[in-house]
Amino acid sequence: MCRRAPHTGAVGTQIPQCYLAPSARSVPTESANRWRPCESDPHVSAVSMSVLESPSSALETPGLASNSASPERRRSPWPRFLLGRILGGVGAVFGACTLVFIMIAATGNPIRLLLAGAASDEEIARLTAEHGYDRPVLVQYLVFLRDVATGSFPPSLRMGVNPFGPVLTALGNTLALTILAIIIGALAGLVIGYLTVVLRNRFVVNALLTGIFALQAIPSFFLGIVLVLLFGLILPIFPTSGSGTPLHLVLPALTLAAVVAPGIARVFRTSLLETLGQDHVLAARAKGTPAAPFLRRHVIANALAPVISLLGVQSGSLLAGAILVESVFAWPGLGALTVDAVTNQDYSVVIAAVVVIATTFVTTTVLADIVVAILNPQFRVER
Amino acid sequence: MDLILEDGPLLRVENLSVSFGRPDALTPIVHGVSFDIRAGECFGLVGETGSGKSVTGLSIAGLRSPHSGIQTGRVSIGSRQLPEARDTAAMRAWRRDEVGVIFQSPTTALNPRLSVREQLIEALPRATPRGERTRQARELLDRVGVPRATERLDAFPRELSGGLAQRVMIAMALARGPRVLIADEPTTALDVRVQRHILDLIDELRQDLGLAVLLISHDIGVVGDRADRLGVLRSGHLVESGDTARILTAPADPYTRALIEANRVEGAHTAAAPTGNEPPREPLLEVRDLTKRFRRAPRRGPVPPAAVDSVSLSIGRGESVAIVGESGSGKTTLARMITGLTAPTSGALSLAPQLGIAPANPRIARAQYVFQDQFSSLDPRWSVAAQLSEPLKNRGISGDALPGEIGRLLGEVALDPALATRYPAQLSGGQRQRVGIARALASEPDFLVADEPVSALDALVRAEVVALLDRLRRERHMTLVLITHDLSIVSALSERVVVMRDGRIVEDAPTHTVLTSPTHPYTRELLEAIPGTRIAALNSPHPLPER
Amino acid sequence: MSVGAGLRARGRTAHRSGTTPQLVVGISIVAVVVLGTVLAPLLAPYDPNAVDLGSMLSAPSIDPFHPFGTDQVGRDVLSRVLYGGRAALIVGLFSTLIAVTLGVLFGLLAATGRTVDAVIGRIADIQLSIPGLVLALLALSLFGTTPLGIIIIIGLEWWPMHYRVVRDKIRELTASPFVEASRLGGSGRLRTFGGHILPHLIPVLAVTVTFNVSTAVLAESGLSYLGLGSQPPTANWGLMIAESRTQLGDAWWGPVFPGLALVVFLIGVQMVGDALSRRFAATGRGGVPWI
Amino acid sequence: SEPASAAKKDSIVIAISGAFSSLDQLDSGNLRSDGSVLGSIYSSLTRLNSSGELVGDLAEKWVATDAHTWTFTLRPGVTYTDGSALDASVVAWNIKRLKDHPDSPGATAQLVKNVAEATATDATTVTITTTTPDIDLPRKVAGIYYLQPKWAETHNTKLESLASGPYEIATYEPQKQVVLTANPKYSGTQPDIKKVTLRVVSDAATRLSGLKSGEIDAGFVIDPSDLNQLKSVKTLRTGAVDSNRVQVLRFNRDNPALADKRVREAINYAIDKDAITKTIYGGLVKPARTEVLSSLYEGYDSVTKAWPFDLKKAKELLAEAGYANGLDLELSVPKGAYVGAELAAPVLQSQLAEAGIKLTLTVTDRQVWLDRTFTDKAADLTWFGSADNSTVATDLLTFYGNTWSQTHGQVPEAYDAAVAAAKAADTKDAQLAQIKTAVTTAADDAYVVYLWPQPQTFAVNSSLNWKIRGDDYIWPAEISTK
Ligand SMILES: Nc1ncnc2c1ncn2[C@@H]1O[C@H](COP(=O)(O)OP(=O)(O)OP(=O)(O)O)[C@@H](O)[C@H]1O
Ligand SMILES: Nc1ncnc2c1ncn2[C@@H]1O[C@H](COP(=O)(O)OP(=O)(O)OP(=O)(O)O)[C@@H](O)[C@H]1O
Ligand SMILES: [Mg+2]
Ligand SMILES: [Mg+2]
Repeated sequence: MCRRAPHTGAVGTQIPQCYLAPSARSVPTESANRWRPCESDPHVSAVSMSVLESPSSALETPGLASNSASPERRRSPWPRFLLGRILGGVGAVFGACTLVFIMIAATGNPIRLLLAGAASDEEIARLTAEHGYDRPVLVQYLVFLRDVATGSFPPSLRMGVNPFGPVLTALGNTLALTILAIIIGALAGLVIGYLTVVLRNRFVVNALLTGIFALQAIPSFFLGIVLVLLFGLILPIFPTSGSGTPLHLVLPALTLAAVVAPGIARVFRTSLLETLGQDHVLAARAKGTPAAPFLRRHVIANALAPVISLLGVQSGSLLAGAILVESVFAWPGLGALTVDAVTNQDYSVVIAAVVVIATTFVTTTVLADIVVAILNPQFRVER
Repeated sequence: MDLILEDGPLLRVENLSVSFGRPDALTPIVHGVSFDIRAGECFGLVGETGSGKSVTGLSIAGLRSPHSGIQTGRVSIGSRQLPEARDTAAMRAWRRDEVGVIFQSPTTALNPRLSVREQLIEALPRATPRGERTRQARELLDRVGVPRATERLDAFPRELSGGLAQRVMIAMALARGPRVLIADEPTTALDVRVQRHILDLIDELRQDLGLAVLLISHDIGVVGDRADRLGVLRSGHLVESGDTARILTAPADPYTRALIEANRVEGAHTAAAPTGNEPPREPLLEVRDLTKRFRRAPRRGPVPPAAVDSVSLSIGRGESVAIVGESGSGKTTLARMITGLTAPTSGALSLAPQLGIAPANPRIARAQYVFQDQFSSLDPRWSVAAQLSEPLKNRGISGDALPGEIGRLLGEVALDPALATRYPAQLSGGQRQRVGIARALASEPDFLVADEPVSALDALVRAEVVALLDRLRRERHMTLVLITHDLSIVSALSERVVVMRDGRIVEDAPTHTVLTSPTHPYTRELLEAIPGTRIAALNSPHPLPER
Repeated sequence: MSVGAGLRARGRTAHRSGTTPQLVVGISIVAVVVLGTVLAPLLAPYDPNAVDLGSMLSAPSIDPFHPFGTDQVGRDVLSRVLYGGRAALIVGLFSTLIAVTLGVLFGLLAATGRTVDAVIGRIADIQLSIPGLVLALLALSLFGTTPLGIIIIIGLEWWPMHYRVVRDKIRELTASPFVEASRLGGSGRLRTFGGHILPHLIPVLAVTVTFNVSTAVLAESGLSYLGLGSQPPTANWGLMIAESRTQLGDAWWGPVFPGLALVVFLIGVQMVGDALSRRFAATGRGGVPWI
Repeated sequence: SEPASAAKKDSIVIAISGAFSSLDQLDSGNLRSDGSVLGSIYSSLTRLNSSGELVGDLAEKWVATDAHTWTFTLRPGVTYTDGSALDASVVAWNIKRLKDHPDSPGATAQLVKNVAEATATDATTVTITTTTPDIDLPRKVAGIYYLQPKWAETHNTKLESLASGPYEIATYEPQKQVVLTANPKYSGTQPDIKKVTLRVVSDAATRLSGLKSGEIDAGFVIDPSDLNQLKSVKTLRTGAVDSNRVQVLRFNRDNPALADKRVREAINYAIDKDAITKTIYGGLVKPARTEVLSSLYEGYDSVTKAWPFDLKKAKELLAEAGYANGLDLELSVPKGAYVGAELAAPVLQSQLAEAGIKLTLTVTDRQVWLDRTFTDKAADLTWFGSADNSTVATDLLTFYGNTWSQTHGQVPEAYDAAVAAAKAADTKDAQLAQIKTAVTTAADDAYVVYLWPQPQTFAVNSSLNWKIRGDDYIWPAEISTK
């Protein structure tokens, strides 16, 4: 989802930047390797691949333009903002669900699969009619909608239960994995991004930047099997499959974290550089603020917003990445469930999974927006 | 606190040199600059962009990174020496206790994430209890003239207007009671009226607190008005320094002279007092009850008032009209409606048809527009020749005639024809602005609307562009509508001044009348705010109202 | 103009020279991989599918000539790696083409009016809310795995990116003074569009396109890894990794060489994209055009 | 990790390659996953022990009272974990339940097709009557499990269970794992292993690394080349036993080329099975004889030799049939279903190429492959390795007859007739004779491409005493520790 960068008030270039949702690898758009007033060399050497993508914060903040000097008159922008976001999200989820339903309905008749080979054609026809798979897609869809509206989501063909139960259980596993991956990945990304900015040793910085670059190019499934080899067999520290103990989470989470970290590192680095180039940082320095609060309050906190937005939009790609990673590590998550349901054509499970995935994705994006908005002082009007 | 002798210098800068880059590839930026400032004195530092003014100022404030090259020379305040860059604790103490710094753009110099209270408190001594610090912060805001200080403490930078933000910035600079105040272009980003208030505030603080003020600006008009003494910086060398009045009247260095000359803009009307018996002009443009109301941006704020509100105006053929007014008063919107770039919400606008030369292409507007921003008004992917040939081709000129015509146009705006092959990025600001004008001329317009054509340019370049406009106007008998806030330009170029406020015309009279005896109080206030009084007073034939 | 902006602009100009080596290295890497793949019939020492039960899982060696070793049924890994990029590159190229075409088309449409924009925006939101891999999984297992299907499904995933970029750029440009000046100078809509808007889309698209190529290649190998892409015995990087992944601890050459080919290619593409984005950032405020 | 054999194990992890689908035999399909759980938590009348012999479970003895009737005498005192008794009425109720759901997707419906009625004569006697004589019935009922009727009416039988077998379910997470714990109320001998985790690990590489690191104590369906890697792991015992699945390629005789017997024979001749079994299968198996029955079936060994490899003859036959200039065929192979199939398929491809047959491979997900076998779009050749629930030869042979929906095109009527006669035979000898007729008919007709029996590859912790079964069931009750 693309959001305009907020106007920082600077008259400098404000190139609209774009973040692309379903990617762990955020798009390198126009970079901002800015001049830094307090750094010896603004450009890391040519070979260093230092450019990192656009950080400029991706948020659309309500009420941003109201530069009225009298804050007390302003109404809180929250309700509108939230309502808009939530409605949009619900719309997207509904659309996704519709799309998937039509795709499934267009292809065929799941009854065939449910019956063992011996079923006669009449039997198939009878059951097909019984389940309503012979009606036009549109009718099937309307019936489906009615069922959903009346609270009777079609049960899983295989499990005979409302598919949301198993799907939500799997979601729990996937969330455990992705959240841990995000924490590890984000922390690693932040630390690496930070180090590439503050370290003075060019060699180390270039090595870090190259590392980020390479990590970004390694497919997660490949990294996964390499990690299994390294930490499961050569240095048998962690279990390589299944779930149960917290240790089981380590390798899959690391693999998935590797999907998160490079993007975060790049965005944070660029954002830090940009922040460091801003006048207010110089102003804070001019106040003689001690190093620690200076960095925390004026540099890092200010540079975080684009990172959080990125995390929000990355969640979609993380769910996708999780499919591959879950398959490598036998992690019983949503990915495995979806793949399974798709191959079994257990359509109500598939739809439930898509609804849950889309909802999760939309929710995290909205959450990220909200967090960014909270970080944004404009939202603190109402105290 | 050491004792400051009444006339002994407080800030001493001796032989300050700064170079940037890695040790093996140093680029010298400031070369052996020396000057001093007494307590209560204002020292102005002027020079074209990139001359090293900011670097000098930041070096004195101890704000240069120790990693980005080297700095030699001696800087002291009273008996205290600017510490070694690597001695971070001492350096921090220096920044904290000795100097206050004000930056150019108040909105970006405040951390957008923190409230005014938090930012002010941070500048106050940490040992003081928080409640006490809040009280002090409020007092500081009061001191710098922020109304409703208690409320404003909880405001965020974006809720503040530019002027208020700059006051907060000043309050922050004053928090620790510094003895030296470095103001690096403190008003460049502000509206003229606000600019004046801020400069007044700095003056007042300087006198009340006995601050030594280093006022940095590229605008000799601003500095000339305020500084007791002046230093002129060129390519990192202090080419001249001394008493302001002396330098303004008798500059020793040719560069200084050029800077001052540039401020005294000459034009056809500079000398021409109205005789009162000019022949009535045929009206070229007739505007009646023109109104523009912008749609409210989605999700944002209340419906704004009309940007241009029932404006009626008549401009005669060959006339030269200046539109002045504070920021947001609707000047640009009016100009854009005149040229057809913006559609009016209501009202009538007519361009006398019989007078214009019927253009070959009906789409070509007879009113051309010169954009304020020379950066974005030229397509960066097109060479100068291509930019100019587009309107020419639209006029039906093509093939062999094209290069000649391009050469002629470039000649007309006094550009080397060799520039035709260059791209905008390879041109200086002044050159770009001239290409913009040439492009407007290529359409053979009946009249030209120039929207602050020089406000972003250096003084020297500004003078050249103004001279060019004036020449074109005279030679081509072109009607000129000029939007500006620069008084000297107004007096040099225009016969008539239209003053706008909140989308309405509050005054419309001959230049001489407006400049000497404005009828509307707003006009008067506006005129007073415009900097360069001192230079103007020294040079202008129109006696300006003394303050 | 803020104090720093001028300096920054100047600072950026200084960087411009710095981007070239990266671009050159990136393009070289991509070129080597592409050439290797295209010229595979000439370069490969063996038929990629030639089974040799006599030399199964033999380690990399020069004599017999198997520099990358052989796989579980004795096929030459080098030959398979050379051929193995085909699907990835073809899918990368064509799905990007689809995505760009759709994205640009929708971007242009969206620039024409608010309603159209809103509708397309909603569609993009829906598209974005289903992770591409989930959609691909579903579509491919529902409609079967055909190369065209893979291209289409991967192509569909990324159009919103191009769409947003194009739309934003067009909006930005239409409001920009030089476009207004062009109109004032008497140029018609089409001329202004062709002359002043289209050329500016190219650099932005160059960046999104390189990005798209790398994600599409990644997606193709991911699908092949999951068994939804190329079918055995086709040589295909993702599939080769999948087929030999159990051998990683033993006959490591099976999965490692196709993996390396994939990683190297992706690094190359990313370097190009990165260098381009830097380059265009440098030209952001009116640098000299070079595309 | 430390050698697991050091300590006596009472908790093990077994890797299963596919997810579980249901705890109700009406819906459960996969023998290895679902069948293993069902067999551990529920009781059946009879059972095949690890040597393939039919033994009693609930039933103490069973006799054929007449050609259409079997009487089973139950062990008394068998209860469910809630204390309720598993008696004859429960058995009868369950068989009726299966009969009432003839369309159920599970394979069990097939088993009771021939059953007319089951009645509980008294608490320990069940009489089952069949529509036609059925000497295989005691074997068939080995695959039928018995639910507690009252409980079944009020619970979701797909996800919940009430155990009567050696184990009960501690947790059931179909996508992830099933944890079995010893059932303290079990009426038979308590199993040695108290806790068994059947973990879904569908990725072969992950299975392998889990086995290597000791996280997993047992794994099956391991490619022979991967088995070699595991041989060096000290904590593991690896190997293969013959399985009940003979690998064949089924012809789609709707393709006119394949309706021609000469072409079918040519394909059989063109494949060098010996080379493949020696290399890809590492000598774990020998080429199959010309029959679909493996050594586990009664009726096996009725034909004694494998189809010979003779490329010249293959070419001749093809030329004779008019395909001297080549023939394009498609082979559909399921992924991860049969050991070594994906590796052997490209070899078949290159071997057939020698004979002028251009084979296109379609390796798809198991479900997709299966789906296709039922439709008209079935590939020219489909890789199969079928087995029935209870290793009953007549059931297996039915899969290859005209009545079966995976058969495309007409096969000889004589085959169907022989299979039907075998089913209805009232003595073992008569049945074996009919089976022989059917198998010979098939071989003469070059019914399928006979490849090799699938090796039941395994790698298990060497501290476990475990006789690996040739069929797919994993019954932890059969495991003990050393
Ligand atoms: N950290 C730095 N590293 C390298 N060069 C620098 C650095 N800081 C400033 N410069 C260079 O020093 C020169 C002087 O810059 P400075 O900011 O002092 O100019 P200025 O006179 O303030 O101009 P302006 O009017 O545009 O603000 C410029 O050419 C600038 O590029
Ligand atoms: N495109 C637009 N959409 C919405 N509001 C606008 C737009 N353009 C101008 N305005 C508003 O109209 C009013 C007049 O703007 P205008 O640009 O004409 O002022 P100006 O006198 O030229 O100011 P400045 O000296 O700052 O250039 C302002 O309040 C401005 O915010
Ligand atoms: Mg400066
Ligand atoms: Mg304006």
